[in-house]
Amino acid sequence: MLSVCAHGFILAPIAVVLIYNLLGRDFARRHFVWFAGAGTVWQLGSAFAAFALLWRTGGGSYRFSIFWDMRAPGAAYFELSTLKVFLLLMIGLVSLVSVLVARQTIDANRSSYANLLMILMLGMNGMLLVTDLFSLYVFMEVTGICCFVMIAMFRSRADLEGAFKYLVMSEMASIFLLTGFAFLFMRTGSLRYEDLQGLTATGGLLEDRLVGVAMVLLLSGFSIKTGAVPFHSWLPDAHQSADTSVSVLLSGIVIKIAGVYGLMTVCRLFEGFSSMRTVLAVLGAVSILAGALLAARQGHFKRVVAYSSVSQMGYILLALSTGTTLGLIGALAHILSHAVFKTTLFANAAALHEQAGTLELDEMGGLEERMPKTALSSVIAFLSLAGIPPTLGFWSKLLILLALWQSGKQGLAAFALLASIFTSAYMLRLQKKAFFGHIRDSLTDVREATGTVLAAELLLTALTVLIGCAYPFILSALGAQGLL
Amino acid sequence: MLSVGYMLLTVGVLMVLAGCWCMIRTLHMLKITIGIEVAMKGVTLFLVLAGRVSGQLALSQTFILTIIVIEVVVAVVGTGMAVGLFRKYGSMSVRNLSRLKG
Amino acid sequence: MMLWLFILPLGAGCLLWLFRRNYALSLVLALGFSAAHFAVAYLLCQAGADISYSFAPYGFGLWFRADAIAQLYLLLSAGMFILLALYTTGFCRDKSWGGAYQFCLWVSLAMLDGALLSDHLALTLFFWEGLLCTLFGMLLLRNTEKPQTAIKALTVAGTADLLLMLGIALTIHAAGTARLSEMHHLPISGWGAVGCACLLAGSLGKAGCVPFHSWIPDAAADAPTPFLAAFPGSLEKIAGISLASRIVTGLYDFHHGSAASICVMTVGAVTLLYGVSMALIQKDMKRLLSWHAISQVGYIVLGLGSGVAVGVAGGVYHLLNNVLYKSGLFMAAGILERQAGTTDLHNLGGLGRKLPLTTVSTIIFALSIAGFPGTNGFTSKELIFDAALEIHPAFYIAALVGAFMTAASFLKLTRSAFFGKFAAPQKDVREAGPAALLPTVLLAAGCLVCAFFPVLPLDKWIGGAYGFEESFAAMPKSPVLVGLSCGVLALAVLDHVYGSRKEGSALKAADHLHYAPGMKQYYACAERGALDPYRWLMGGVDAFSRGCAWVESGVSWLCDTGIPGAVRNIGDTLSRFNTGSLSRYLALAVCGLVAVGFIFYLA
Amino acid sequence: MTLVLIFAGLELTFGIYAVASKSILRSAIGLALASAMLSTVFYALGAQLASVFELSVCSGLVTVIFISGVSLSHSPKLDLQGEYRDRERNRYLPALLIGGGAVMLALGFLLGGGGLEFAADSAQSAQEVLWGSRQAEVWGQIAAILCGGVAVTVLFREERRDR
Repeated sequence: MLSVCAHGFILAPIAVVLIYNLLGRDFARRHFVWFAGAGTVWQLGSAFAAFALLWRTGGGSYRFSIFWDMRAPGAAYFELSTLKVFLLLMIGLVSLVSVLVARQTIDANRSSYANLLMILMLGMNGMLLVTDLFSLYVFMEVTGICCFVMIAMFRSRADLEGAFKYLVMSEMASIFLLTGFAFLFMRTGSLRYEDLQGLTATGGLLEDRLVGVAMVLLLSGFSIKTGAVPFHSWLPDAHQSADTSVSVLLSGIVIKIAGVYGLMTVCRLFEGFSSMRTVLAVLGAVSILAGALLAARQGHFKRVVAYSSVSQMGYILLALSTGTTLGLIGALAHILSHAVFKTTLFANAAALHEQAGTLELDEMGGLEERMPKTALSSVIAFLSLAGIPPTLGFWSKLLILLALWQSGKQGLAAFALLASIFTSAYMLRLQKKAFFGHIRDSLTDVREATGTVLAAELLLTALTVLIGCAYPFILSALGAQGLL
Repeated sequence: MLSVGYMLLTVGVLMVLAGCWCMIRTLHMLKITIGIEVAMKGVTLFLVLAGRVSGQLALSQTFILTIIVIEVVVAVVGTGMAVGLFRKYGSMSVRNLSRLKG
Repeated sequence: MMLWLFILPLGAGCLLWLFRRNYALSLVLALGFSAAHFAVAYLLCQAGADISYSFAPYGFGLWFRADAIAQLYLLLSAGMFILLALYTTGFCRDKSWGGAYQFCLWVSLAMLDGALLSDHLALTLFFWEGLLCTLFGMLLLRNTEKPQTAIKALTVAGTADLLLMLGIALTIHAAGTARLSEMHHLPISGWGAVGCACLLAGSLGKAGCVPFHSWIPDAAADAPTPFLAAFPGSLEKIAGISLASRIVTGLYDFHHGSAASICVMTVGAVTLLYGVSMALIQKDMKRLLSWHAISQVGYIVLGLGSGVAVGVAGGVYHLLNNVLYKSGLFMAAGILERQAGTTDLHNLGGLGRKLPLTTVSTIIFALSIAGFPGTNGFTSKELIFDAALEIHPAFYIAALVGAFMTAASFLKLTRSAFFGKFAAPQKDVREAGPAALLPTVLLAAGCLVCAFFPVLPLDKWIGGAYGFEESFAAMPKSPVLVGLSCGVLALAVLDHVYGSRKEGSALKAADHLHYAPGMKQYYACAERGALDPYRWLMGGVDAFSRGCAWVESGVSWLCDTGIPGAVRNIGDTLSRFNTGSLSRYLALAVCGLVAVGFIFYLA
Repeated sequence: MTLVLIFAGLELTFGIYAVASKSILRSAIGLALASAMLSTVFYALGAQLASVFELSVCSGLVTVIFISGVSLSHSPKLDLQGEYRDRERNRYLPALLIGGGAVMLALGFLLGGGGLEFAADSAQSAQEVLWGSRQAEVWGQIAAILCGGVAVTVLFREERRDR
């Protein structure tokens, strides 16, 4: 059972792509939702199953390989663990939402969307499953390229611009990372996680200096992918220009898998470098502040939400900077809540774009009476983002603050708490400009979102509230596992 | 006297510097892509050097093969975007890319 | 039985408020209840020299104790109150605020009883604050839309009460108990000294001593005359002086010649001189009397502060006399106000024939307050002079100057109001009704009784209450002092004659003093309010509130403009930096790399 | 080993030529030549397989891609336009490179020759490693190639008239 699920993470997307491209062109165009949906639902279901199975066995890990013998010396293999399966679940969830949104927003390039979505999922699954830094890089590059193409494929000026900027920044990240890997490789002769663990720079030799340089390069490279300030510049451009269904993917999951998971891996492998955590704390704090400040003055709905992603990534980096189990759990919890509320907001953006025809905040206003359900879901996402109980966001922020406090970083905890005010400020501005106030004359015949976009909004809103209410049970379950 | 390995390292660093310079300073989009490739040349040099230094040349060769594949794909995508933007603006200048800002 | 002292006034207040429309009934009620109250007080005094009543269920205690001093003041206030009630009822007839005023007055009586009888300092404080509330209420009654006077009174008297509160707290701290009956001659040192000072300031401030005097002249302009007769005239003084005399005689170790004594006497002298000098130039009867009410407190304080038996006896006797004649004067002023329509001395004159009884009473009061030999005021003043001289000649001279000015101003008052020509609008002035006249006449009679039989009040009551062995009724002993006093009085008469000749009218008899060099500047200063501590206080409060407003506006600017502006500006700057230029993005990333390197190697 | 250094130097030279050249076409050719020199370095260092791929794919295919990109956008003559201001914007490139090289060399001398001695190679061949134990890379390459295919179809397609 577990092996089926595990193999499926790699093979299922490839299978979907192959089958999909064998079919007739028009048929494929018309039914792209079903194929993409099947892939994402499979991912979701198998991730659930794998999570349940792994949880029952007590949070162990499961190693497997496809067609190769993993017992050969130095062989790379795939590995499933609870953490990875949790992130796989996130991938499935966000991809499903993206498909639901795409059904209504995408007209041209439908088949390309389906193909690229599957390859993107494959890339992210691969990033999570591999146990070798170089393989991680390869799958990260696949993820990146899929994103560039997905942003660029509509070929409007803004699309191409955002995609090109993303591409160049991302390649810079690749250069940093590969250089870092090469320097590590000089010292260890291997990039497998198990060979790298416990590595420290003892000082003296050039190789050891190179290891330090490699750490800096790895941190910077993954920070570019995460979109932490000052590496964030590409992120709002890419998010704003992309089609909303792609923005959902980018903000909801790609920056977390390609960036945050990479940082998580680096932190886990090189625990000996304590200054790495200082770097993460500084980057996180700067990101929180600068992201919020920038978000507060943007005029485009998606750009506000994109800068808010920068800010929220800062919280996750702060959580990682603690280096404790609680911090890790806080980061994962915030990844979940961020995935949920950020996809909600992008689904709202899709609904607004579809119904009102604009995403410029100055051209919106008073849409609450025309689109009550969208407004409601947006407000709940805002509450979650601002960390108001009992929504998801409250619990994850609480966990992060607790982790910071427990690891002796009281100042940072206070800072994170205060920065929440900024979060509320820019989100309030967004809500006010888009949904409240007097309705504009040009918007009087706007109607409520329909179909799958509405379904996605409602699903995510329900998740925000329901998981938020169920959080005490989740925490007690984690406590029973001895993780808190 | 410097070792050969260190000289190669220096060459690689200079390649990466030149590539990054090209990415940052050049206005021509295709040339930015070429800059990426130049920097990647430096990185591959690092990798083969690392393979020689650590005695894992075979492993580093597999890495290089994979990187070459990815390099090609990146070059294709970059060129495609540059061409797409040229069709929009009639120019390859990266200065046109200022619709998204703020 | 002690409870009746509270039940009766409270009940009377309610009933009078209920039947405020029925004049006859309220007259009967007022007389009946005040007489009953007096009877209860009298019975209480007869029952024993020292009875106490405590009521302490659940740890919450009410301790009352009627010792000799309390009995003295209780009887005095109860007796006085009969006349006040009668006068008030007459005055309040057909007034819209009459019912509420009566209620407040009677509640004040209950409060005063409590303040006199309570044996627990916290309880004292409660009754004093209650007195303050009713005072505020009464001042507010007629001036609801112009409450400045009431607020001034509340502020000034409230400050005094605040000091009293502090003093009580410190005294309790110093004594280790809150029961008055358990405190004996606490040492004036350390916290005890501060406590004593605060307590004295509070109690004397209640009586109207400088610097807590300034509401009284204002109240004279705004408040109804019965209020003046009742509060600055008698009840407040009784309350304040009773506590002050307790402090001086038993509570603290207050002996003559000590620093505390000198301080208190200085305050008394200043009060005396300031009050009387201000009274000298007043041209309105009520204002003039109110300034005298302040200056007479100065005499009392001078006497009490000396700490010698003769001074205390003189002070308390002067209080008794003062209650008699000052209330009487206020009542007479009320009669003038009611019958002649004004108390402005410019518009009065020649009323002696129209209002014979009032005139006679006023003359008796005036002689008494001026201390002409043979009056009760003369006796008490001589005692105080004696005590002042015993401490320091300066105090004696101050007292003499006060006597001179008092005599001068009362000569002016009586001559310009009751003698001379009729002022135009007073053709058909008639004598007041019995409700107003009777108390006045009775007070005048009281003055005469005290003048002729000083032994009874002075030796029997006061000496008995305070336990003085020697007899003071045989005073004056020193013919030199008497001669000096008489000389001063003669000087005042001469001065008056000179002044009225010079200026051409009795009213302007004091003007040559008013415009004398030195005095002129002093009076100008006073007119501007520069000597009014309330103004200083309000100035300070104003500055404080302006400072607060400044801070507050700064804070709100910070919250409304500063922080959002800073945030917006930072956001704008960051945002302007992001020009969409790819080179800039990449350069920023490289800078980020360098920064990360720095942090990594520095950390 | 001297040969290695000579070819590495040539690689650097061509790389800098690719960066500094005013013409995009010459840049592409410079990149191809740098690639070819790199493959020679690989060969000299004993990485024959990588050398072959580098020569065929990087100096062949990538150059073809760039040149087709150039031809799809405009004629080479247009490159001479001053729009891109290459000379002006590359003014400080030599300074950067000389500075970077000097720092690296100084560091190397400070660290006593710099270390980085070549170790004895393990007996495995590249094929064995790639097909024997690096499955993840193979799956990754498959994904990347799929992605590249989709990218080509999407990005190089002629624009439809109706858009």
